[in-house]
Amino acid sequence: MVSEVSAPPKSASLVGALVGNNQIVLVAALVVICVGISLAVPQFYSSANIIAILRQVAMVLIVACGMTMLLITAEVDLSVGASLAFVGVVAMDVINVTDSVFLGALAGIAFGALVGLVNGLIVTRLKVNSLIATIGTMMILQGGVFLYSREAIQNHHHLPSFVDIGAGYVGPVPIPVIVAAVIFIASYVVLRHTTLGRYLFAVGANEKTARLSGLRTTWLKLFAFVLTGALVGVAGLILGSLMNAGQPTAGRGFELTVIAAVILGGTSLSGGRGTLIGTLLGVFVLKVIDDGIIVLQWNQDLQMIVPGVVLIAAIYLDILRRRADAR
Amino acid sequence: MPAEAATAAVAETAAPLPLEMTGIGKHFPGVIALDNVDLSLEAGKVHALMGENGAGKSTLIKILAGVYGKDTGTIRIAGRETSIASPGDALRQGIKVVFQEIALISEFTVAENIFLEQYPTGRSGSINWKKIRQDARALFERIGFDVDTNARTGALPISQQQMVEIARALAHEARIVVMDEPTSSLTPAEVALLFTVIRRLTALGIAVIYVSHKLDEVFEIADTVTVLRDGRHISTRPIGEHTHDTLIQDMIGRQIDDLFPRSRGQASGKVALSVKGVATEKLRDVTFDVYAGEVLGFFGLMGAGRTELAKAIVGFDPIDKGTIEIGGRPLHPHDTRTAVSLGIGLLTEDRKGEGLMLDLPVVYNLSLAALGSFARGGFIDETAEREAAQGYVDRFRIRTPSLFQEIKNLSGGNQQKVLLARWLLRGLSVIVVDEPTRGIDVGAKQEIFALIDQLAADGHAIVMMTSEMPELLGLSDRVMVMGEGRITGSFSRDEATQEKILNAAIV
Amino acid sequence: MQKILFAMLAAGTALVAVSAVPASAQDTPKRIGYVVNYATHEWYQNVIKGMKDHAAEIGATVEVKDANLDVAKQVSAAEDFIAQGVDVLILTPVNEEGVVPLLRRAKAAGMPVVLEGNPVKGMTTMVAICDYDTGYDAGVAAGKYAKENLGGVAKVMNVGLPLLSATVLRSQGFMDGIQTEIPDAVMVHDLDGGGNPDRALEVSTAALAQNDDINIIYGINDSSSLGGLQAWKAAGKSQDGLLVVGTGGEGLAFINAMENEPSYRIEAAMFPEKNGYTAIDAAVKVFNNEEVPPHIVSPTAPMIGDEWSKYYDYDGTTRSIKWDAVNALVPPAKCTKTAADLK
Amino acid sequence: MPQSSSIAARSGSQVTDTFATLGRRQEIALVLSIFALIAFFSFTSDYFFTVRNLTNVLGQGSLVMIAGIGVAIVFMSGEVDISVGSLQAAVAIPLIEVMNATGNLWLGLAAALLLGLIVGVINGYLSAYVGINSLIVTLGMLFILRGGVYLYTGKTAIPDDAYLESFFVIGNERFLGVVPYPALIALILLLGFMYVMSHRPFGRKVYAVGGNAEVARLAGFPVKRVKFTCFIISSVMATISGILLASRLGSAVHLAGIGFEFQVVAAVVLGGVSLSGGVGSLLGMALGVLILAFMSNGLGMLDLPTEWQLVITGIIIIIAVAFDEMKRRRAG
Repeated sequence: MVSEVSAPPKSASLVGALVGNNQIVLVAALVVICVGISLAVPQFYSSANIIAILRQVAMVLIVACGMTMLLITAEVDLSVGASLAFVGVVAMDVINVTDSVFLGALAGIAFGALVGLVNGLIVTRLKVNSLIATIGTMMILQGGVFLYSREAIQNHHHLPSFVDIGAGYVGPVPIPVIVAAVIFIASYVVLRHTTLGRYLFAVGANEKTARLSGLRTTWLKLFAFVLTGALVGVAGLILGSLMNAGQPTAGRGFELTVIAAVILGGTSLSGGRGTLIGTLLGVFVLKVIDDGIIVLQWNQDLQMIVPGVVLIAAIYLDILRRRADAR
Repeated sequence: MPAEAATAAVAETAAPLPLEMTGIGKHFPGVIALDNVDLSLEAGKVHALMGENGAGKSTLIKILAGVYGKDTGTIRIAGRETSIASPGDALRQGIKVVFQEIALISEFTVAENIFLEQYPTGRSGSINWKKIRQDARALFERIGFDVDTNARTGALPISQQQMVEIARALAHEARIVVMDEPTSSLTPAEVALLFTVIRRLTALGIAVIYVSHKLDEVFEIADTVTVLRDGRHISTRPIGEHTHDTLIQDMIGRQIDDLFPRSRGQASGKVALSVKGVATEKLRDVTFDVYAGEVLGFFGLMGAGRTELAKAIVGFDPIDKGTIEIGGRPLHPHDTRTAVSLGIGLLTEDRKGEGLMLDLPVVYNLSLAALGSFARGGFIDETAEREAAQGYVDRFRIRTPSLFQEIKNLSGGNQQKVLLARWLLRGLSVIVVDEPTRGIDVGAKQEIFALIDQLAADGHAIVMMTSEMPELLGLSDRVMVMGEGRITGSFSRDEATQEKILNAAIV
Repeated sequence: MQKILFAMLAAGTALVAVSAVPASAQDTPKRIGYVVNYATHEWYQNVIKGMKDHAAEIGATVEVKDANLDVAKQVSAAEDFIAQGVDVLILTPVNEEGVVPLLRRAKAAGMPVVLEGNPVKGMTTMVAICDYDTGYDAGVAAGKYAKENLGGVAKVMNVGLPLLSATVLRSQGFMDGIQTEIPDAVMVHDLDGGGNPDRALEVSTAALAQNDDINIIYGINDSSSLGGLQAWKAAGKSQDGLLVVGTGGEGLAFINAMENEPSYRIEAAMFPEKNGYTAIDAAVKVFNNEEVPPHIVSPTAPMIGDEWSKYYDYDGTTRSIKWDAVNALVPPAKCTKTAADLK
Repeated sequence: MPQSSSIAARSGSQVTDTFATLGRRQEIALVLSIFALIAFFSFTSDYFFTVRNLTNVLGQGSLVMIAGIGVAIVFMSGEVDISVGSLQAAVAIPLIEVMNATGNLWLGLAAALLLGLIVGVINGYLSAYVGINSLIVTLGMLFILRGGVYLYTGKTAIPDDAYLESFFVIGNERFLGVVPYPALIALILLLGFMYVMSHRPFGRKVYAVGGNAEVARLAGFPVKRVKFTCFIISSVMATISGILLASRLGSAVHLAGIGFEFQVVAAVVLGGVSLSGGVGSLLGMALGVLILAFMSNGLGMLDLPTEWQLVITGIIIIIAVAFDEMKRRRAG
């Protein structure tokens, strides 16, 4: 059917040019927000605040890199928030017992990856829709973390290197920001320049095509789940270090922030489409808004409303743009 | 008799014509799909609408069905000028279109699907299920189809679903019935039945538009033929004034002397693919060899198991029994990854569902299977990738504005060439092609045929699944016929005739 | 048919009434049902601990159902207890307005109810600390500390929780208390830390970046104060010249912090165990139809420096309350300010 | 052809044409599970198998069931709605405010329904007509409504100062002293919508649209309008559950309904309503609600940490959907 009326190459219509691509909208939004806030509150540009924002961005971005890949393969993981808390608890417990930050970090990341693996197996083997499957594992983890430990696991080891994971600096740059930057760049390169990245797109764009082309589709989806899980492990360590405790109550709503940022960045829920640059911008937009509402001393309830509106508005604009392209 | 019908169409008649479309124009971005097209129907006659893919047939019937709006022109139904705003509107005005793609809700029963558009309701507005079941049964009895009206529609074979679609037209007391390639998945017996039904429709004074590219059928059933080409109206003539040749000439605007070029010589004696005793849920004990440099054609009616066989031998679907060897090496483990690495792959019949990554650019689609060969340490050498892709775009004359065009914007023929190039870039030795020309226009078909011939000449082994007899006879070196999951006949190129093949196909 | 149903119902009610109104003042309830609002929180873990310990002493059992911060689930859980015919119901409302109909129904079913934590319209009695006074006392202590150690300057970042009236009262009390010592103490930033550590950390980070003159962090619970402190540390600031004041003393976190963090000097301890203990006492009284005041105050006390060891034993993994010290505390007879004063 | 084959693959035994629904395996499995649960909990606790307790459970499940009707219908049409929890909290505000101001129950109910309708219209318009993924639309709405409730109330509950007896009765009293009114209302709505889904053309259109939107469009169904209507039904159902909740809480509580959407989705999915649309039944959904309600009640009587409830619910959801999927693949 399509072939008979196949559309010609995109024509750059006026509307299309005006709305531009999604990322330009995000950049513009970011600039407007930053300028607006800084006019009202000059301290917005203080190095302390910028570092504060960067650190918040880092936490979300680390997981968002994995989530972007996962959404590109047309799957989603809602359990990342619950897993984040569990990772912190496990890591702190292991460090307390072994007195080794390395082993604790390894345990935390391995735990996160294991959660990802379980999610991936439920989705690929049992064929459960990932939205439902990860709501299920979210419940299991939320309950499980309290069965594991009702109280926050305290720092009994007092190892300075543990504190550095979240609060340390290299030169003027906080360590979490460096970690996030490394993960972001690596993810970007993988997604953009490697066969693995291309295969992830292929699986999300058309799983059967990918399989007929000889790709290990199950393995690729598992990879995206495990990677996302492992990155939750990294973020969980940073959060644990920042809070200096393994908090079972942490991470509520974290999954929604991450997914909102990724979608805001133009990654499609239906797979096969998305960019990490978009994700980066999406994280920045959400976190700058979050920070702005605090420094402006506005009612913090707006921290719920504004992202909701921004998300719907951004997607609305994206749809307008696509329609303009198709016209 | 057909000649008289045509004269009658020209002459003034007392009753207004059921449908007159005049000066219909429709354009899509960058494409003029229809340009000043006329079409009028007579009550009780079958009007064939012909043309290559892309000629505008589908656009015209979609305008009639209310799926698209027209840009210019007028539509008169029973003499009154009207507009058709939506599919529901078309139905209310007595137009029922039976689309080529089955338009049934597979979770519903057959009976419910029959009355989908107009549920009979009681005074309270409740659906009268009893009446639906009774009327559906009566309807099928009247037209002589044997279908379980309480069955879940999705559980029926495709051919029966098509029959349900046609029965639907009757249930709605439509005055105009449009059939878009209705026989593409029917057996000869079912086609005969369909024609009986069409004659019953016309006897009731219903006007029928019959869209088809099968000349034999058109000569058998149509009273009048309208040919479209490139969105323009070419001719409307009584069928009696046409011969096969004139009709083809009208359709493609030139003569195709040699639709099936043959440049290759004898196949080598080297076995490229050996299938022994393969059995699955749908296949029983399938055994055959394919030699390098030959085209082995598989024919079978709908449900014979061609696609199932294709998917089994490329490792996509699991097998219960049997062995598959590619170039002497067994396909083990039985998955597509192993299959591709051994050099066998499938050019699917379902381009959209299993072949294309619609939102991704041409180059990504083209290089997908061969990406590893452009990579060093996992990193893609994008220059090499683009150059290789460009090579195929040039060689296959793939019409695309750029390598980065999203593939969904290409025509069916060009998409098919990209998918074929995907496998050649990978360097397969055995290519399984399933319905290679489905949804592709005549011009592009010829190119695809030439490519398949060329591949065989280069030493590839080609396994071709097809339901198109000319394609089968024109391209194959050997023909195998399937029925109910088994191989029911095997013929050399010289032995193979349409009659023998059909006899073998009907189990 | 209807008559029969009514008769059955009447009989049922009568039965409940008979079992619920004991004859003798010596009686103790056998089964006490406790609908807690958020059992996973350390505070309530310790409230439950206090309840169970004391109930065991008097020969009663405590059954616990967790509303898990879900107002609807809380009503359901209480309904279940009423259906099961427990002798007394103790309730920590998720939201004090949201259980008004429930109290009416409990009354209709003849079920004595003790509220814990927050007052509810139509209640008989409530066991609770005085949030405002707790904050106030901690504020006074913080003011004294600031005079001695911080040069008399008090710029406060409140890591608050506007969601709950109790926590709003604590913050108000703290500011009012500190101003008795340092009249020009100001609240530089009033944050919603969500009462949980990661959110508290996040919002505090932004606030600290904006106002670098903050020198006192007040948290409405330990998670909030620790979140604020961690944000301070993550910003790379020295803890010299900083005072952190926590509230609750709900778990182990504050002990750990007071031991290891030089700035974490004051904890407004609220002794959840004692709260639970007092609630059981109240339950016995209402079960016996004794006269009870509408508000039974459970004591609180600011703990400065290592004073925590006066009230708790800590072996590294668990803490245990020193009942003698805690029972010796004298609570105020009446709270200075309550949720009603916020409206 | 690709279309039809892919649809055929998604089969299952749901021929949803009459009340013969009861005769189907899916529902039978659910009914058996409920009996098994009742038997198990009767064994573990003396207090479980009493009229009072069982009717209690019906009443407690009814809020989820009422909202579940709407969410299931949205699912059947091939969309999702996860804004119902926040809406539950939001509609209580106009309800209580108007009742407090006018002392009239009906005006309050009208105000609540008006807000519900507006939200339904926005959800439906953005999802069905603009074409934004409904998961995103309703997720956004979830945040916007919750934030709006917090802003409006300043994070306190608004008490019911009108003390209307009728308002108290609808959420807290029992019909003939036995059946809680919410359960009665849920039952009436359930039967009504079961009738609509199998005996009114609209119900069939919902299934058709969710089963195959393209076919439905060709059959002349107004696909967008059908989906739009489903969102409105969902919001109205959530509004009704919000009204009953407000009655049970005697106030508009800003915290109400947090996480309610998960309970509803869990029940709907457990009842065999597929996320991909076109299949499932309201009866299945209702049985799913009952299973979760009995579980919650029964486990609450065991001396288990409450977190087990979360864990067990999560496991049940995954197993139920995996089982469903397996059955569907085998049938296809």
